Amino acid sequence: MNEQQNVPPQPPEAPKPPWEEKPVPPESRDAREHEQVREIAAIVPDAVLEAVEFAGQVTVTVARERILDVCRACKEKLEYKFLVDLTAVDWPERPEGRFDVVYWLHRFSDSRRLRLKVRVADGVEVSSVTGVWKVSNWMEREAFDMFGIYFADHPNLERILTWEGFSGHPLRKDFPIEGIDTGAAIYPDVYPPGGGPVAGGEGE
Amino acid sequence: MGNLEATRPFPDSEEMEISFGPQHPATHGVLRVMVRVDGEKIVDAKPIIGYLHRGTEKIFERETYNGTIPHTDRMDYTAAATNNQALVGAVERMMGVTVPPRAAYIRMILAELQRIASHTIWLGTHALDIGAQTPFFYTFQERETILDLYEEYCGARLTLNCMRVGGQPFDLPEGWTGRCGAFVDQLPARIAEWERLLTNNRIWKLRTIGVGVISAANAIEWGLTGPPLRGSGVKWDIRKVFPYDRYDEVDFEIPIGANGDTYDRYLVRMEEMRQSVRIIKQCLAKLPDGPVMAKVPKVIKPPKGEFYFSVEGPKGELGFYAVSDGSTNPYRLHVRPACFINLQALPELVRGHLIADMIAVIGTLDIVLGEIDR
Amino acid sequence: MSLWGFLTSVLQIDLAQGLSVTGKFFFHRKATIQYPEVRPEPAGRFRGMFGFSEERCIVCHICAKACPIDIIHIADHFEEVEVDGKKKKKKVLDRYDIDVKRCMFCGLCEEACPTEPVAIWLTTKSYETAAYERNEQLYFDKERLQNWEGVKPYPGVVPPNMGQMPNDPTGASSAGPEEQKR
Amino acid sequence: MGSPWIAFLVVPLVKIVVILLVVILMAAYLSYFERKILAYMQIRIGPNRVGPRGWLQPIADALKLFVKEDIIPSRAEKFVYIVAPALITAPALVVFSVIPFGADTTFFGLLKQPIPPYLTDINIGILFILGVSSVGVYGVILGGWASNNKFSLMGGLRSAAQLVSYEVPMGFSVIAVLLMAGSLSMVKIVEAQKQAGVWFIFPGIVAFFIYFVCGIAETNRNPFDLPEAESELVAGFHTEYSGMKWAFYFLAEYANMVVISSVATVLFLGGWLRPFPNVAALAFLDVIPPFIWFAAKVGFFLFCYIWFRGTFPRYRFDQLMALGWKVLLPVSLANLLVVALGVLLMGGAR
Repeated sequence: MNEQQNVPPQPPEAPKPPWEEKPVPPESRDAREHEQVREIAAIVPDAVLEAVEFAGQVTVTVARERILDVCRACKEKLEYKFLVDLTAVDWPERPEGRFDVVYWLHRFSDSRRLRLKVRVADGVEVSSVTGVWKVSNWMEREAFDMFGIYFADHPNLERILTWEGFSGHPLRKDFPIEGIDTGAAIYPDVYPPGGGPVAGGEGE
Repeated sequence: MGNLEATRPFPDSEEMEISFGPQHPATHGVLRVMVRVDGEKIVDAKPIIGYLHRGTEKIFERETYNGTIPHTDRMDYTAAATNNQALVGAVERMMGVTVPPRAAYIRMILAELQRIASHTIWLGTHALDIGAQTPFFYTFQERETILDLYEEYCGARLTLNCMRVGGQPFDLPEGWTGRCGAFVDQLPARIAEWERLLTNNRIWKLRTIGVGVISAANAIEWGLTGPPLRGSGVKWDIRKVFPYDRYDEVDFEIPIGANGDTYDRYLVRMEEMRQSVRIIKQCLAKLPDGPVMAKVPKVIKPPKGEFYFSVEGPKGELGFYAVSDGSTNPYRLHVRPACFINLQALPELVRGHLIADMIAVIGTLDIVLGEIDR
Repeated sequence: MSLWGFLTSVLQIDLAQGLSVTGKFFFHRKATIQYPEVRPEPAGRFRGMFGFSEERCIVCHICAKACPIDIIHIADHFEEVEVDGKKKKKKVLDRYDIDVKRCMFCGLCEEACPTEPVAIWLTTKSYETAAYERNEQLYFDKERLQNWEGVKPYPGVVPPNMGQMPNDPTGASSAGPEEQKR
Repeated sequence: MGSPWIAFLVVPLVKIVVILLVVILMAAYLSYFERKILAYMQIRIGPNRVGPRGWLQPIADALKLFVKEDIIPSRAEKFVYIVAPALITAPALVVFSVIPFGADTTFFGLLKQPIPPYLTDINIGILFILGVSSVGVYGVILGGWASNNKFSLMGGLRSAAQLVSYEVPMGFSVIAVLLMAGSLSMVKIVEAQKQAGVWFIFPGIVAFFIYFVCGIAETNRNPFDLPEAESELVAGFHTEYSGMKWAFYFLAEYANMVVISSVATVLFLGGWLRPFPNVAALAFLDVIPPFIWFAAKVGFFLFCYIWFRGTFPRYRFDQLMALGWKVLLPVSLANLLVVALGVLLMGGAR
């Protein structure tokens, strides 16, 4: 390929530049001794269940009952003023609880980020953090809409991206990718109830 | 008019509920805002979204990693290059791939061009919302040149699909850098022209100064990113804080506003365009030779783990949270959409203003419904 | 308000500035392209309608796998062919269909194609793909992919149905190296 | 002229028909020129498909509007909904009866004795114009209300407030001219400018400015196009209108623009007079007939209208009110005082 021709001939002893090596994927490490984790453990003792570092990002798994305490402590004592992202991941086979609710916090003082994680079983409520960060309102609504995770004390836990009355939670692993017949009576005078355009159908 | 009386939503109050959109000239797509107004004064606003929901995150889960890239084009369709950049950045870091410097520079050029293109759309539509129709055509004329550059580079104008995990799919075509350089050289004069139309105009100032004010602390609380956050005076830019690609090798400023109103956000974006021009000029000058694709395996298979990577998109922080189970398909690929989170602050920004101000605020948040609804 | 500010306000300088810009553009060269009469030529890498060459295709299914939305449908069978006196099994294409109406023209199939030059390409510079009926007219089988109206050859390559051997080395090398693999 | 019947009945009838046709055609072609000029300012070329260079575009538009389905919303107040477009169009056309398009003319020797090209010259012409044209606001308010649409209603209300507020400074700026002219008759005002030897724009520059700003506001044009602010109220008071009813609103808007421009021409730019009508050195300009002078001046104003539309953003509702009541009204009052003093010192009105 002509792209390689442009590369200046390397002296044989020089190491290859990193983009010509086979990439070395990062590995997960236990991060209980990581500075950010120890800060949390010092303020909220026995909340941290597990801590992992992967590619420089620290993930702290927190007990479900303690998440509100941890978040509040993170915001008020540890200066994590900015909730960047909140989402969920579905692991249907996992015994400790099906869902991971993932919080991704940012601290302006030293530009560090921290991921908190809670394991939630299906149908179990997790405390809403809207009281801590206002921004989490729509993010939690989205997680509810997409995964069916209930957030306790959320001011307005409604579906946000799908319509009211949609049955099912699309991002669960058991939700078929072709979509489901939602039975939505979109044009009640044209289609019989339960008929009508099928969500995610061929659209023919 | 007995029947009118009966259908009033608030029979005892002077308030009226107006459904703005989803088919409305000023909602930038299919945004619907339920506004409760007292006369013309907004008591409360409730954005209703989801009309453009396509289940992009669900679709991601069935694609290979490179196959997700075309789908990201369709999220923020005014800034496909930055979407690509965020996605491939996340996967590359999970795999430990180092992008060759030439590819990184090409990415920066593409991303900054995209920022200019996105801001030109924003300026055109924002001015159109406020009633000035002509800037729209001037800005689109410049955007057209950017799209031509994209077409020459990757063959598409809007849905670019112009980055791959590990580098760039193609090298720059012959003479592209010259044309790109010529374009960015003449752009500051065009920006000055747009500013002559608007910046000092008394009507523009009346319409934007003091409208949609949000304080810095409040902006952080509401998770605003990008120009809305910088307009409030927070010096915050992913390109500086977590430099990706080769942003640490180029020199640029982060413009910030003082008052956090619509006018400040306007000035911030205008200055950002100039800074982008500056970055592109430096990139073109520094553009190294070499391969554009790193040595990556044919089948992209990141190890088990999770990674969040964000870039400074034109609308704000655009992040991709990738969870891999070690297979060829992403187990979960979540997007942190900047517009979605910026739009959330809309009720906060418009409460107590007039309806006309809401239009200005929707414009200044620079939302793209494709990214909000995904 | 300063005196200067007051003066500019009374003399409407700010408004006059804006008027001068629009007034200047009144005499500017117009940007409109009179489309049906003037047809802009797309750039060389422009991803437009598909071109396909059955002779070059080695039936490896890689394009179908690369397609993010699975619109390439391929079916094949093995045939005994005699090459240089030796019997060989060869894959023969039965069906190569592209559901163009769902295509998003990402170009991943072309990038994935291992043949040289590629057997499926989008650089036909044809962007007028509208049709009145999408299920029939925008579903291309392999005959139509090779012979659709207005199909243009892959840049720099003489189309195989014009009398040249498909994998003729001279024919392949006559294409510019830049255009070979994009 | 033989029988007095001809002078009394036939001549005005012919004039009415001609003026009506001209005004309606003008409104149609004003839309064409607006689109063309806007397009040229926006580096496009505008309509160019119907007829040579798009010259037949207004005709095609009118035809399209004629054959379009005429929708009346089921919840609309039917009678008012139908009457409202007529209520705005009729005054806009009536006003043309008193606008002096030119001096008495024989139409290039066609007639034996010169007759005035305008329909009539009543001695309270300008009062008539102000009075009749303010009836038009009913069309907007009632149309907005009768559509039973919230956007229409808000457009109608905005329009009502806007028209009422801007009538006042407009009236004061007109009074300044009347003080200088000493007459309410449109023809007399032009003749007064001929006597004075100077267009009233020079002594009345402030009045002129106020008049023109108010005129733009009265016709709901950019930057004061709040009643039909597209990005806010979809289309304002005529959101629900379609077909010919919408065409009437459209016609009225453009006819009103012509009215405002014509009145501005008469009041401030000396009507059909050439520049500096008493300077003999410029007498060669008289080869251009008065009507052309008038048309050129009106055309200039109309161009300004379109130019403004192409350049300025839109005011907000409260800012518009503030501008009308807090800026234009005091300034027009002060200007009236100054002009009155000036007239007094210079020897009074004739």
